Amino acid sequence: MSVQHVVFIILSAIALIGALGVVLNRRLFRSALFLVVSFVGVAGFYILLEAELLAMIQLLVYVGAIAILIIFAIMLSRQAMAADDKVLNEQWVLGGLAAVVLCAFLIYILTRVNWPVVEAAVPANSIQRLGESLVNPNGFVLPFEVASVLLLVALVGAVIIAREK
Amino acid sequence: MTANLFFNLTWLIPLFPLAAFAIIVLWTNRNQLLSTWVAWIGIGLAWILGWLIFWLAGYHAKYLTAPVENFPVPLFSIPTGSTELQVGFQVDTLTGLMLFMVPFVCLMIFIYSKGYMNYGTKAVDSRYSRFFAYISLFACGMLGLVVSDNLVTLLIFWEVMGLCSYLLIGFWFEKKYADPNRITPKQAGLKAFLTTRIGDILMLAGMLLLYTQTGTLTFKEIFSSEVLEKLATTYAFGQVPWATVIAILIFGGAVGKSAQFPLHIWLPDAMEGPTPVSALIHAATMVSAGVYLVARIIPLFVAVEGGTQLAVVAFIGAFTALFSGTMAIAQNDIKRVLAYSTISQLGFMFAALGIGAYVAAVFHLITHAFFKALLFLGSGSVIHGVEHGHHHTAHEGHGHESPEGDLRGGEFDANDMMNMGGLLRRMPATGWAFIVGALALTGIFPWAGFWSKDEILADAWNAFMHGTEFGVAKFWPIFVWAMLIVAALLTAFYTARLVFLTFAGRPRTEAAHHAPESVPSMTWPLIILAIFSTFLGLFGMPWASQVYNLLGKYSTILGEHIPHGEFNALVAGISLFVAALGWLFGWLLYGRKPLAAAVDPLEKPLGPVYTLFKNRYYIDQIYQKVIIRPVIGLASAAYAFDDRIVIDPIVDGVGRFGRWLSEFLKKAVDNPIVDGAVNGVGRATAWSGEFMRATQTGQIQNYLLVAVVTVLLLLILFIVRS
Amino acid sequence: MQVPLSWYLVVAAALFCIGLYGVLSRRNAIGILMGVELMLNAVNVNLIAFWRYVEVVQASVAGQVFAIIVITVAAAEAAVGLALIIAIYRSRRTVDVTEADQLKL
Amino acid sequence: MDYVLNLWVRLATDVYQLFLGWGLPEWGAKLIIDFIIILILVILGVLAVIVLTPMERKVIARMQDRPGPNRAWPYGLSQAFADAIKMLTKEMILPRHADRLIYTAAPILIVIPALMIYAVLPFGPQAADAELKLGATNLNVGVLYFVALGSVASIAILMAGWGSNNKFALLGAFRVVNQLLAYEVPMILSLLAVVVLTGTMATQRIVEVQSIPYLIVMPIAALTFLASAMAELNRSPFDLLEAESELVAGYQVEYGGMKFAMFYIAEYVNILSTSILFSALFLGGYKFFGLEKVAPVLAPFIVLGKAVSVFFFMLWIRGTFPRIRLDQLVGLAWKFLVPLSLVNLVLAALVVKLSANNWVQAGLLLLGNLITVAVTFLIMSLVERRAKSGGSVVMSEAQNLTPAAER
Repeated sequence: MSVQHVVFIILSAIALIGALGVVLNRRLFRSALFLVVSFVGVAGFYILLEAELLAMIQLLVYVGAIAILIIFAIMLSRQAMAADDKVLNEQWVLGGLAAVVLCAFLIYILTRVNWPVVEAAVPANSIQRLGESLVNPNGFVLPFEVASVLLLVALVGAVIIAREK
Repeated sequence: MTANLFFNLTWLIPLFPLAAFAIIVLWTNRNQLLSTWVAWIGIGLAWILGWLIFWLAGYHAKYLTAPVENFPVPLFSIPTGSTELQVGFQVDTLTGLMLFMVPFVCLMIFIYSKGYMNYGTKAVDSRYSRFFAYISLFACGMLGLVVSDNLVTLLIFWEVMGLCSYLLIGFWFEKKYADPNRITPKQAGLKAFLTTRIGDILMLAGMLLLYTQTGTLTFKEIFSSEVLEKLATTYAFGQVPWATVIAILIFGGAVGKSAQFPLHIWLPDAMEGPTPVSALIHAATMVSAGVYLVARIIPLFVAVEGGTQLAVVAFIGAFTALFSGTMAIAQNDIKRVLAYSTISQLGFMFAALGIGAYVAAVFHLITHAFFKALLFLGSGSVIHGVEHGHHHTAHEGHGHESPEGDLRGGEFDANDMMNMGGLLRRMPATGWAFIVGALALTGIFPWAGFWSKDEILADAWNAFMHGTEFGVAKFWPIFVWAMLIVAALLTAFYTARLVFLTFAGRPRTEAAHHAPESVPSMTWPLIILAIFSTFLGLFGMPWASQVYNLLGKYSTILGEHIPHGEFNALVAGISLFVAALGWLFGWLLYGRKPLAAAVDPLEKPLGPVYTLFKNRYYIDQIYQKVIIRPVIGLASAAYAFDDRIVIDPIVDGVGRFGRWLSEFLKKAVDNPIVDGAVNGVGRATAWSGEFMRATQTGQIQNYLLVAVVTVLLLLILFIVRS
Repeated sequence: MQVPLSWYLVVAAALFCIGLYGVLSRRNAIGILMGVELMLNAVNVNLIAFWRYVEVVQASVAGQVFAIIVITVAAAEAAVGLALIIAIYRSRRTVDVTEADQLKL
Repeated sequence: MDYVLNLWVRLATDVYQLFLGWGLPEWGAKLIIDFIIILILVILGVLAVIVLTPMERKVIARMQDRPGPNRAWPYGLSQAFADAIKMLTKEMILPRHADRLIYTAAPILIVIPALMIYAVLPFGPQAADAELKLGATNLNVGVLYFVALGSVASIAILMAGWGSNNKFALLGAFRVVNQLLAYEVPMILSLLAVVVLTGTMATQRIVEVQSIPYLIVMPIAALTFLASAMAELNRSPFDLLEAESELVAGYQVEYGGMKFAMFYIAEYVNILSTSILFSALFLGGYKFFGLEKVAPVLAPFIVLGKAVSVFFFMLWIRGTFPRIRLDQLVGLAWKFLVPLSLVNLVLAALVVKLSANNWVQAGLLLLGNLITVAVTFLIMSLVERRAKSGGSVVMSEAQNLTPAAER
């Protein structure tokens, strides 16, 4: 068991416990925080997979923006949750069951298939190449541009929807 | 050759009057003068072309010395089922002769009828131009019949003429008579049409049989030797050869149209029509069409040696001649006397055809057309004058348009000879022309009647003495000759009676007293016809008979077989003697001391026989009882039976069955099945709607769950399968 | 020795299913949103794992690009989602999904 | 002498050899060396608090023409220790119904990201291939790492605000987070300008590439970064957090004693790390006119010197500028700094494309910057004139930072 394995286990522990915390927690703010924990765990995975840029983006976007956004939303709708006694809806048993069965099957399939794994070191300038491919015409410039438009639209949309009438 | 050029134009002859008819009917019927001229031009052109072709046919025949090939020129073909019927026209010497007579007579009558219809005067007939249209159509019919080269078009034009006669007889269809049993023009028209129709049916039957046997109806093919041979030798119903059966049947048509014995009743009643019509149709042309028809298909008659059909024709002809002569004696109406004389003269012609005197028959046909037209037009002029006189006398009284009897009924009948008398001095032109016609009719020496009638009698005598080419038995023509001689006597007598009653003596009524002479447009046609009646005979003189040349030598119809009647002084003498005798009797009874009272001196001596003759042997009544009433009875019975017992029940039954069926279907099928299905669908949708509603909980997570579960199922499926 | 790929996939699957459970069973809209975020994270882990173990050799960065795009979409989705939730909250005074089951809000 | 000149490297290698001598496996030795370095960096952070707090109080006091703390030990230098002792003696209180876990976790979570930043700060020249990495791990996403950790801090602040179950704390937390988010964007854009110019995000490489301090080359980028950094640190004109008059120390209101001290420490650690980063990115890092090549040993001291001078500048600004309102604050960020830094970024990208030579680049970029500054002044005057007619708020210009009081 090399260092990586140990680190992997720790990180997966963080991520999964965070996730469980999000799902099972009775108080919403706590589940939000556990969400942050899970995000950090996932960021750890990226670092382990030597995709530092992704890790930093994950931290920046998820932890820095989305988590805060969620917390903001929680704050804004606080009264409703004050008397929040019921956390789960009627079909939580079925939901749980479905999730567990799905997870079992997925794990069964994923472990069954032998993936075309190839041992290779991450090239040094992977970030440069990522940057280039993002703007390279026959690379991913279109998705990149579309994503930017999407963000703009989402920005405007969110403002309009949530605006005080 | 120029002849061919004109022969090719023969189909135009019937077209000119037809065009005139169309123009009058469609455009010019409002303008009476214009209509008159259109009619005249139509018949004028037909007359000119007609005479031209007659001359060419004749000339052609004389100089070319070859018999005139009958000249069928196909115009177009009528598809008759699987085969095509070639329709065309033909010209030969017989057609030439007819084309000489028909258009000229028509022209004279057209001119005459302008005056007769009081053109320009106040009393002009309101349907004046319609009259000219009808007579133009009639002229087209007659000319078409003469020119056509097959039986089908012949029948078509034959029917056109029948239609025209019906229309023209019933021209004054609104005229009614107080005397119930006096026939009105409408009824007369209908009677004429139906009686000729019976004849036409026989003719049609004959034609159909001919067609079935020979497969063709054009004269050229019928008279080919092998077809005649076939007809003569094949036997129908076992013994009778087809030729006889067909000939007799077609002769039946001729009997109907030319008013021979069984079907003669319509001609006297046809006098109800205007006099030019009577002259044109019921004297000169239409009635002679029957004779022309038999003359045209004479080879069919002679196909069987000594066949019975010739005897039938001869005897019917002779008997009709005698029979109608007797009736003519007792008639007071001037036009009815002439009608009966026409019937008897036609009888002469058929008798001549019957005994094979082909040339004599056709020659008599031509001459008779001229002097009979003359007589009728003359009588028309007389009636017109008397009518005028009657108006003159009853001036202050009633005004009425039609020149014939007054509308209110027959108090005064312009036709009745008893109301006339002494008209010669008042109407000299009409009178003298009338007397020339009468002399021609009775066959006095120089006039045409003598040559044609004598020739018939001569041929009859020859037939009796030594039989004829066509196998006519030696002895029976003597009966024909005897009947004809007696008929000739009667002709002379009633003609004389007619002349003396109307023209001789003193006018018996005021109307006759003031009867003025007719307008010139009516009198000079009479004079022209009179001239023709006298000099036409010279063409037929036995020793130099042009007619014989035309019909015998140069005609291909019978070729050389036609008997060349030498001049038989004895027979000629007998016939002349008989005619003179007739005139003598007539003069004795009517001419010597002109009658004052309107009583017929003949009545007393003949007694019952006279009443028999007067009432036309009660044939009309017989027919009424024997044929018409039973037929009507049968018809009404059939109708009754049919209507009440057969059709009504059937119709009602169907109705009831229909209702019952719909009722039954409604109960059996409609309610359970159709309604059931429809309601079922409704209920099914309602139920499914209800059922599905449950799935729409509005909870988003339910839907998500369903989605996930389905993914799972797919996954399981995928795994299980792989 | 590297961590075998399947480990990552298993953890990601677990994460995904936990997120799914969160989405399916939580009553609070924001809870559902968090579940969705978890699922998206799981997807990203898969993407990067595959990039690292399979794609790196071809020196292509499709996996990473895809992950970035997923992150942007997640951000946009979170923003709009929360805006909607707040709008619903403002008009219905509740954030409870089970109560917001009428078409007309 | 050579040993002294590049003391740190020699020392590290000697110690490394020592450990190897002791029979430690290589990675073990490397691990320990790394651990020692980490320890040194943490101590450096804590030292910052001790040095910077009294310095700040002294300097502000002197600016306000008052002596400042001079009671503690000679000339008040040991004020920090005095504060620490005070903090320690305070009672650990827990607000009622507060979420205990979050309340206690918040102060810890504040300090962790602050300290984590030191991993990426460059303290001295480092041979790329040296198997002993002293100072900054050449994390090739160094700059992004710095920003990410900054944003993580906001989570901690929110936890503090929510945990203390106090409306004012929560409001304070919201305001601070709002401010942080608002200023994150201009900071990133200005950093981007630097990254575009140097071509890499690793701080170590940036310093090596930086022949001319970018403050001179790109004044706009530098000053935007400085402004937004101060906002991130809740310093000077942007310190709405401690705005006594309004929110009484914002989200720290329920914390006392050592928890409050943690916030305090986190703040100053952040200040030091930000100013070191500023000096690294814009003041040429450990370069001092070639001195570092001669005596690498002095490199860290050069860096610290520059950092302290930056801090002094911040104190200077704090002393002179009054606090600005929240909407002005956010307006300044979105309507003024962001466009400026965007323009600068575009300029930088353009210049990089135009020429490869450093000097030409620097010249052009400086020219571009000066032009943009001139244009902004023009626009500012136009807006002001129109503002005279209307009463709309006028945005203050970055240099003079004068709050937009109605003039």
